[in-house]
Amino acid sequence: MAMMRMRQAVMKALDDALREDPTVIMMGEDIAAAGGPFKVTEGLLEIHGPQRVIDTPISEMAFMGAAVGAAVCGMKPVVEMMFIEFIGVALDQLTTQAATMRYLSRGRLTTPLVVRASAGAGQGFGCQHSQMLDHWFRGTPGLKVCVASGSRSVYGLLRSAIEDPDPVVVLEPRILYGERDDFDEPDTFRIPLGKAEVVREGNDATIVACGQMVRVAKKAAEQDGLDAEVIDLLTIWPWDRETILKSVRKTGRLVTVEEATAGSGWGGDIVATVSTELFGALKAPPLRITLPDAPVPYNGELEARYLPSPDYVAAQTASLVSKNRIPEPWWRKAS
Amino acid sequence: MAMMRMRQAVMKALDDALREDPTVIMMGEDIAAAGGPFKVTEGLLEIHGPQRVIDTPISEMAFMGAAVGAAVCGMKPVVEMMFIEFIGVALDQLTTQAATMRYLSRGRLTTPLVVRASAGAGQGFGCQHSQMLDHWFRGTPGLKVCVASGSRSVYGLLRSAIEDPDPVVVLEPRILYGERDDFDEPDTFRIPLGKAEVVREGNDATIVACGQMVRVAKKAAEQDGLDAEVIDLLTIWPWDRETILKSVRKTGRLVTVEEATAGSGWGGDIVATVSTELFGALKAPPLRITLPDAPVPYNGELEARYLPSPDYVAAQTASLVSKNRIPEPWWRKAS
Amino acid sequence: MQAKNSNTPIARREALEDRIEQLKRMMEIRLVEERIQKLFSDGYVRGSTHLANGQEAVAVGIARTIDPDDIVTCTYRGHSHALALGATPQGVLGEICGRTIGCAGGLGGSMHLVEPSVGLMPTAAIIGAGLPIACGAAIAAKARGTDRVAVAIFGDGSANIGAFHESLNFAAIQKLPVVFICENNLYGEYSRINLTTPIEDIAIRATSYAMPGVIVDGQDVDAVAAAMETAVARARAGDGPSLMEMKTYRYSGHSRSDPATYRLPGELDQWLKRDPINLFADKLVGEGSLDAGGVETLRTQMKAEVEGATQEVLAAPQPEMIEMLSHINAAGPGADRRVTFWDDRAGKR
Amino acid sequence: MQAKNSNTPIARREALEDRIEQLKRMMEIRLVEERIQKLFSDGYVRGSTHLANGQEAVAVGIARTIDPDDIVTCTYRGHSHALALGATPQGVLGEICGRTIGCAGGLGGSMHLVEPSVGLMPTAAIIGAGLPIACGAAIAAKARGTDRVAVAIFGDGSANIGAFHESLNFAAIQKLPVVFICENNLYGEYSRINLTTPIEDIAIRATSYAMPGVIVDGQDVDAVAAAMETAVARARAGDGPSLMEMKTYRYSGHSRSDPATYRLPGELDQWLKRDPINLFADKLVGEGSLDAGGVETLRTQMKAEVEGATQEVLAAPQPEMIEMLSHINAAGPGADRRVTFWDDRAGKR
Ligand SMILES: Cc1ncc(C[n+]2csc(CCOP(=O)(O)OP(=O)(O)O)c2C)c(N)n1
Ligand SMILES: Cc1ncc(C[n+]2csc(CCOP(=O)(O)OP(=O)(O)O)c2C)c(N)n1
Ligand SMILES: [Mg+2]
Ligand SMILES: [Mg+2]
Repeated sequence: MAMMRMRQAVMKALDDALREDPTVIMMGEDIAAAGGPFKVTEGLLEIHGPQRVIDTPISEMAFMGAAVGAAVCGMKPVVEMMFIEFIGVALDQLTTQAATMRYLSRGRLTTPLVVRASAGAGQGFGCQHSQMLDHWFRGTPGLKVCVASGSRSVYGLLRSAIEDPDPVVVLEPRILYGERDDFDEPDTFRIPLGKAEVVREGNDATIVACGQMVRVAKKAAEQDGLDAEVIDLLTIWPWDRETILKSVRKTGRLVTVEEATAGSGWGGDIVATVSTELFGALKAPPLRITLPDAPVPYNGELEARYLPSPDYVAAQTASLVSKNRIPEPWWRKAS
Repeated sequence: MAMMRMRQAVMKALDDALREDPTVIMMGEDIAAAGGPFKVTEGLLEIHGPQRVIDTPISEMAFMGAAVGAAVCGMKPVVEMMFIEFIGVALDQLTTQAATMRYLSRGRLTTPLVVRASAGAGQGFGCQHSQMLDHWFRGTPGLKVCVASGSRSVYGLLRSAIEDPDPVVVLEPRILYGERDDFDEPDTFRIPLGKAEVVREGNDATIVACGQMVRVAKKAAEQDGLDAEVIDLLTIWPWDRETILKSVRKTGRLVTVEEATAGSGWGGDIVATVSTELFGALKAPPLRITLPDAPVPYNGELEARYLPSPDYVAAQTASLVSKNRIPEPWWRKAS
Repeated sequence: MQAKNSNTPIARREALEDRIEQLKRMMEIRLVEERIQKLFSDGYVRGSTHLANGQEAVAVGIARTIDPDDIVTCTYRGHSHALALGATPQGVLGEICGRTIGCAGGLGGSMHLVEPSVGLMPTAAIIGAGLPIACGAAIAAKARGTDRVAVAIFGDGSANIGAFHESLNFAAIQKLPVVFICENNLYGEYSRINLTTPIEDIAIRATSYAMPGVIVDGQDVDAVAAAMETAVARARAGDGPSLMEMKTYRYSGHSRSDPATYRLPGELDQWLKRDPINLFADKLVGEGSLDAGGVETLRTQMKAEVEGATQEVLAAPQPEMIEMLSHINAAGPGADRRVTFWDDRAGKR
Repeated sequence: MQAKNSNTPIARREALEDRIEQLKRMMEIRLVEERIQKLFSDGYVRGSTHLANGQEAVAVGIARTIDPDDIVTCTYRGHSHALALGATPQGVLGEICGRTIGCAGGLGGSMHLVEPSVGLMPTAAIIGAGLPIACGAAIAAKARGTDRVAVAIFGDGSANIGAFHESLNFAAIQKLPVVFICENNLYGEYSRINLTTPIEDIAIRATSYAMPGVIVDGQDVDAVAAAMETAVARARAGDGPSLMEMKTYRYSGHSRSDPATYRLPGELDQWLKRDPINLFADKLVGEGSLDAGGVETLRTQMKAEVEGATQEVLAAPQPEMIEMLSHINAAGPGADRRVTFWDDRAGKR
């Protein structure tokens, strides 16, 4: 089986989309001549030219908004937010303009655009360059939000997102760009938006994760004594009720592993829905494993503790399975 | 008992704060000479002068960021976002700059600022001027988020927010500005941030609401045959676990009434927490009453249906209480 | 009442080639705005509404210069532009009254007029939002090999928001076919320009982006059109964007029932002396295409038409509940209604 | 190694009155940046780091002009400014290595240096963020009746973001005591300025806000200081903001191990001929305050000091776990550490 770094899978998805569909264009800071700050767009300028792979000034509002206008006028723009935090100066264009275009024109104008962004913690970029921030988008009517977990999923999600007739955000965990994964899919491979995948079968608990936490959850589930099912959420809004309910119906226990604070994470809605739909059928209360309520620290030891680790997820899950009670999070023990 | 419109209570809170604390200043568009687009700052310029009640250009980033700088340098700025949507062009300054200042300086620099904003639907302002958008802020470490429900709470929350040493967002349901409520509190009245209030006692279900939905929930609870407890959440992040858990422990049933889509509403986290903490002790699955997954419509009949009404909340709650099963939302029946 | 087929947006747009029609359109805009004010007082208009009476020459001057498949982004103060570009009084009044015959089917309201058949994007209620979107339309025009241009219309107060700066810079560096049009009516909400902006002429800001900045008499429809022609030609030729500042004035307050007590004393009177409709009517009389009686006849005719449209609107149905749930994403009904600009005249209805 | 008490930020700042100390500080900045690059290669630096070697004269020229209780906002490319303003090499290197002795206790990292005792706010990692914050500091200075000024430092690429425009306009209309300083090092990340900005001189943009726009030789520390003095005096006198454009150049790539292959051929060599440290050293030699041997002695001394600081840092502890949970809001421990600018010298430690 071929191995591919996630960086290359992003590049291949973009390249294939640019090749197959002449209306696809890309915009972002230093994505063209420089090949992107994370080298995920290397070579695309040379192949597809400056009309399609467009370097922009440092003007997130301008190019996010330009994507909206270009999308309405027949293009499929793919915008790069180098770090997802940067959309904090341009959120309006995505959530208030792009996402209402179809509604305000009753279907006559639509915005098939994609915002790709590197996101997440683990590499010491500090608290203004290490967040997921999916809660800024989740639940906006008309907008879909995905999180890639590796080479295969980033390819499948990006291709689907670019083909989708509506705006889609695809978050790419920056820490995974250099990770090599099996990749053996044809150019026609797509991951349908809105569908989750069971990436490991198990019977004692369902662990739902996305992004870099999928690896963490899988490693946790592989530990001795645990028999957990792991679901890669992939699309976090709207999320796949069917797959999750089916799994939890089987295992009777739900664990979410979220790279988010409890107040902002996607797990709230999932736990709420599962608790409601499977009321009385759960063996244990659902467990949310989240970040502490703190910004992302720079120091390496601190950041490693800040993020859920495989050992921590395994221990918390094991505790849930054995006692059917919610274990304390580490920071309550720590402080 | 004296009656006061919420508009006047906002004005009184601001006026009292400006009088009592010389470091309080206000910034916003047309808040000074014009007295504010909703007349909530009328007369403040005349009393406190243009150094303290500052009209700004249409530059949300500039004055939101200026509030951060002024707060660090010893002032207590109160910023008005005329409609909460406008922070979509300036979110960075609040969530990424203000909320990390204390952390990055380890307590040496802090940002005691308040963002007040009119928010919410019901008056035909259309889909770009009618949202709550609290999900953009909720769960940001270091930031508190409140929603006022009337004259008394807007006064109590604003006074507490302005005195708080950290950044606070106070959402003011625009539709309530003209509503007259009992108001008989001294200038020392405060509502502690992080505390909810039981506004009606009952035994069959706990209805948690905030903002304009508190009135809706109260009216629903007053309907014949219902014996529901109603909680005004007041601070939606961090929210008051104790009060809610105590009530649901008593009633055995939880209903949230949210002016938000299911994907973005505060109810997810609350339902998740309650389901976990009171696992096995609930009589019925928790019920979230939310908006449909759609932008706010302009037409009056549509907007009235879009928002949860007292009758709808009463019917859904009654159905939950009688059957201990989740009733369908109206839009699933409709479509 | 005009015959049915002359009341389509595209027919109305084409009619603007005629100077008498231009005058009639300016009268229509004025009358529609006045009618909206009354509808507002009568409780038919929800939320807020922002009139553009006094600014008619800007709207008609732009509309008569650009083509129906050039793209326009505009703001909540967009009734004038919507009508000038071709949206029908029924479509505009209907939207403002929230009826099915409204140009956004009653879902949008006064701040969100839209008419894709003549290039009008949904008007944006967020200051500055339309400028980057126009840049994007221009990118698409270039990419798709057309010579179409995008026009972004915004106010003087909006020249202080970040999106203005980013858009002008982006358009300049990319040489995009955009015309940025600032309607400088001297006020942003209740603040006179000198209170928010340290310069008098917004056009000066073009210097920061090495693009032409042109000050235009916004009360003179011919001056507006002449200036626009130069800017549009420049854009079509691939020479990049321009910033046009239209000096004009709004006769009404900012919105709803704002009495505009913040105006400088005498200012309104001064501007009324150069009323754009009177100026143009006088000119047409001077040119011999009309006599004074003819002007009054037109006014009477337009008044009847606007009143007819209003009655049509008030008799029109409210939208169905399902409408508000339908246009969220492609999964909903009606997802096949998409208008494809430029390569599909069928989309223009 | 200097005596302990001369290595406080405030003492280091005051030392800058001496011209030899200015030269030493410029050498220190250069050496610290070079040391950081090596620390990065050696794996001590996480994430990214952005060096400012070549830009030393700007940093020292600013720092020597303003007072320690003037407020400064700056960016991720802020090591030079932090050191110039008074942050110690231990504080800067310590932060970049994530140690407790770092100026942000290891919580912030290379992009978030901070030193309240000499007016340095946490440097911001979001482009444009520091400009509005400086406006706010200036508002506070005015409101609190001081004549303190705020200085916002940012790059040429940052002059294209909305916050730049909004801040300059806001400061101008409010006549705020702010000095906006654009370090034009010709590149924003990997893009040369001509690819993102249609004008050559950022200072031109001052025209849009009716404020002075001044082009300064950023390689000449005396020129920087002279220009700053005018702007600061203007601000202190209540006459409002200025935009200063410092023409300079960064010798390193944008960040981490960027080899900067995008440079124009020969450009670096041209700039190296006007190296700010050499220029100033030559000047001091010319003035007779130093001889050539003296310059080398200083360099050797600074090298030893920087290496000493580095070793101190590498021996310093990692922060405790509890640190990252402590400074979230006033409910946490240490909430009483707040520095009150201006009325409380005790806060300056
Ligand atoms: C981002 C944002 N901030 C503030 C507002 C509120 N607002 C609506 S209209 C307006 C004044 C705009 O003035 P100008 O640009 O001169 O346009 P005019 O109304 O005169 O046409 C303001 C401040 C808004 N809609 N969006
Ligand atoms: C809003 C935002 N957009 C993009 C970036 C990524 N970024 C970091 S540095 C940089 C280049 C800045 O160039 P310039 O302003 O010239 O400063 P310099 O690095 O040359 O000092 C960019 C684009 C960011 N940090 N914030
Ligand atoms: Mg105006
Ligand atoms: Mg630069």
